Amino acid sequence: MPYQVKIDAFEGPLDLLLHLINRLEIDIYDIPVAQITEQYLLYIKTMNELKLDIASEYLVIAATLLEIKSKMLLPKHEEETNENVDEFSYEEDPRDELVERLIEYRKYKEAAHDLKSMEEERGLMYTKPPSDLSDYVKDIRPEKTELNVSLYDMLAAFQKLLRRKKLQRPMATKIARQEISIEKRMTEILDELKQLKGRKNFNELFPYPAKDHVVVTFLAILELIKRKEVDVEQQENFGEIFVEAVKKGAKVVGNY
Amino acid sequence: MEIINWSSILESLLFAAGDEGLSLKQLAEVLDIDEIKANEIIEVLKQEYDKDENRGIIVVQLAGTYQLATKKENAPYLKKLVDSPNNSTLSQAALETLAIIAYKQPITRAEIEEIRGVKTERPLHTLVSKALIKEVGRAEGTGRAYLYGTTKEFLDYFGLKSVNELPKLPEKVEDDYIQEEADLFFEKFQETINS
Amino acid sequence: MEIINWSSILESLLFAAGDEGLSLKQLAEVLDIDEIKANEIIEVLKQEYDKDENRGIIVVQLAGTYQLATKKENAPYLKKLVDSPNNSTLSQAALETLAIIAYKQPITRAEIEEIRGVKTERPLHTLVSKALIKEVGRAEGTGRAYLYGTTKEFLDYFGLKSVNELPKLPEKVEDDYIQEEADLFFEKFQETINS
Repeated sequence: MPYQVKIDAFEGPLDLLLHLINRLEIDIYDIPVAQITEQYLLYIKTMNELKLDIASEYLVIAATLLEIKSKMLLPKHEEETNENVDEFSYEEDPRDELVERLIEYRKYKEAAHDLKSMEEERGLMYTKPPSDLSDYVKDIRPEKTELNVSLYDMLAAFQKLLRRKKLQRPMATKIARQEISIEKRMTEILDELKQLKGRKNFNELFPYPAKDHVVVTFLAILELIKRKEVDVEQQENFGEIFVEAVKKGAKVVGNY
Repeated sequence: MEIINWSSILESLLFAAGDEGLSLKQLAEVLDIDEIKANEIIEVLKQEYDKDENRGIIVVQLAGTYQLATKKENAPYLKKLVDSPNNSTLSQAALETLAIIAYKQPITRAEIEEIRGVKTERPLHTLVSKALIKEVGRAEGTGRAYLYGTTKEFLDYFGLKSVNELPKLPEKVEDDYIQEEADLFFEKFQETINS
Repeated sequence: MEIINWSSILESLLFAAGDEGLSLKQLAEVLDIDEIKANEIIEVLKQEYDKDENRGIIVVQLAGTYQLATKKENAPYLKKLVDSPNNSTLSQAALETLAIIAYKQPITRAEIEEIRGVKTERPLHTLVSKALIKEVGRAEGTGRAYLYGTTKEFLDYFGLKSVNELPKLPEKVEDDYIQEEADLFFEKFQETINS
């Protein structure tokens, strides 16, 4: 399955715009459209180059920006030509609608921020499951009464259960997670390959199934390829991939 | 005459009820007293807990019920009891969506997407399945889209008594509201394309 | 110097552990002390409970674990609590059980108890008597335990055409996995382009 990297840094085009506005320290009520548009398009282009999925909404806003930009560039003849047209041709700023949307969106982004801290605070309190009180029950079969619960009550009960369950598990195994750096992994791989004095099956370079280890290993290999420290060969499509340390004496140092 | 020790009884009841909690009404019924008296008893227990620092539990009011919960200060120890520290918190997308619903309920998906500027199907699914929101009806007009609102679980999850307790929606947000992570992210992008 | 309030911490831990309780070993580990010291702390908490008649809970030692339990004297009130449940709603235990059955049917009682971590006989009774679930067969293997599933009444009651219409659970594991992986990948990616 191809890697689909989703960009989490922005929650959509409005979020990105807000970010640009903050970054450029621009007044939200007086956005320099040309500048913002340029930055925005640059961002999209970068996403494109990194072959990241660009949601269509980003393109919609890009088009909107371009439209606003062109409107603002247009000379305002009307004012001169029909001077007798009164108030309502008091030019509407083409940016108004966008600014309104940005401000509205920003409110909720801030509110989401508040929710996040409330979530954290609440997470510091632990509750307990209801006690088993069956010993106290007289054995009367509950009769079939009208119930007063909804599907959501059921879901909510289930969620509580899921949250709670975490605490119940015995704390038998607690493996300290080790951070492995790409650099370190590169050295490891290179040493391994050099000792071998031959080529190694690509798959064998992934001894641990832990996903961070896999990712780091993969990136380490890419980096080694980039630095021309290892050779990679594959005989045919979908064939086995072999990795080998480059034999040349001088190590290619330096970036890129 | 026998003296009834309300604090002790209340503590027993709240303990047994666990995270199901007990409403004032239920408490009054079980204790066979009126709600005003029940409320007094709860206040007394709260105070006892507060003034005795050897207690590790507190009384909280969540989603219309009273429950016992552990003191926040002791969270580090409780965390150690949990095998994986991954308490799956909500994603940014889910939080934004939830914020919009919380403040504008009842609201349709289209209206939420209008505000966020992006598709919001996935966060909505997550929120429904986590029982934080629910369908509360159908919008008028063509399509009769579902309307979403928050649930009791939402209140519990965020430690609220009721939706009225939500912080006021910021009318004016500080302009220098900085998103540091995003900033960092952007730098990287620029470096990449410039390199 | 910071003073560690052992009683408070211990109470928090025992409280959150609920009916599962905690062994001396677990407690010592979490508190990062030896078992002798852990034992002392437990004794102190016990004494505090004993001398304060406003407490409604006690420390009990059961099957090798320490747990909190309600005071015996308050049993009559717990009985009232059990008897009084507004008969129109299901207890949380019943709802949890129902959710597990709805999403994992057919399922045996042992499997449900495995998920819930507590005995589930009573909730099952309640649900059967309310016709929300029924026995739908027998499991393979020794014991041939009963398998439970939801009924037509269950669907009617919740307004569903079929169980497929149940809200999707967050494909938690999978989703988190993909998300985490993506995050991780991206993080490393940034490091790389930055180096």
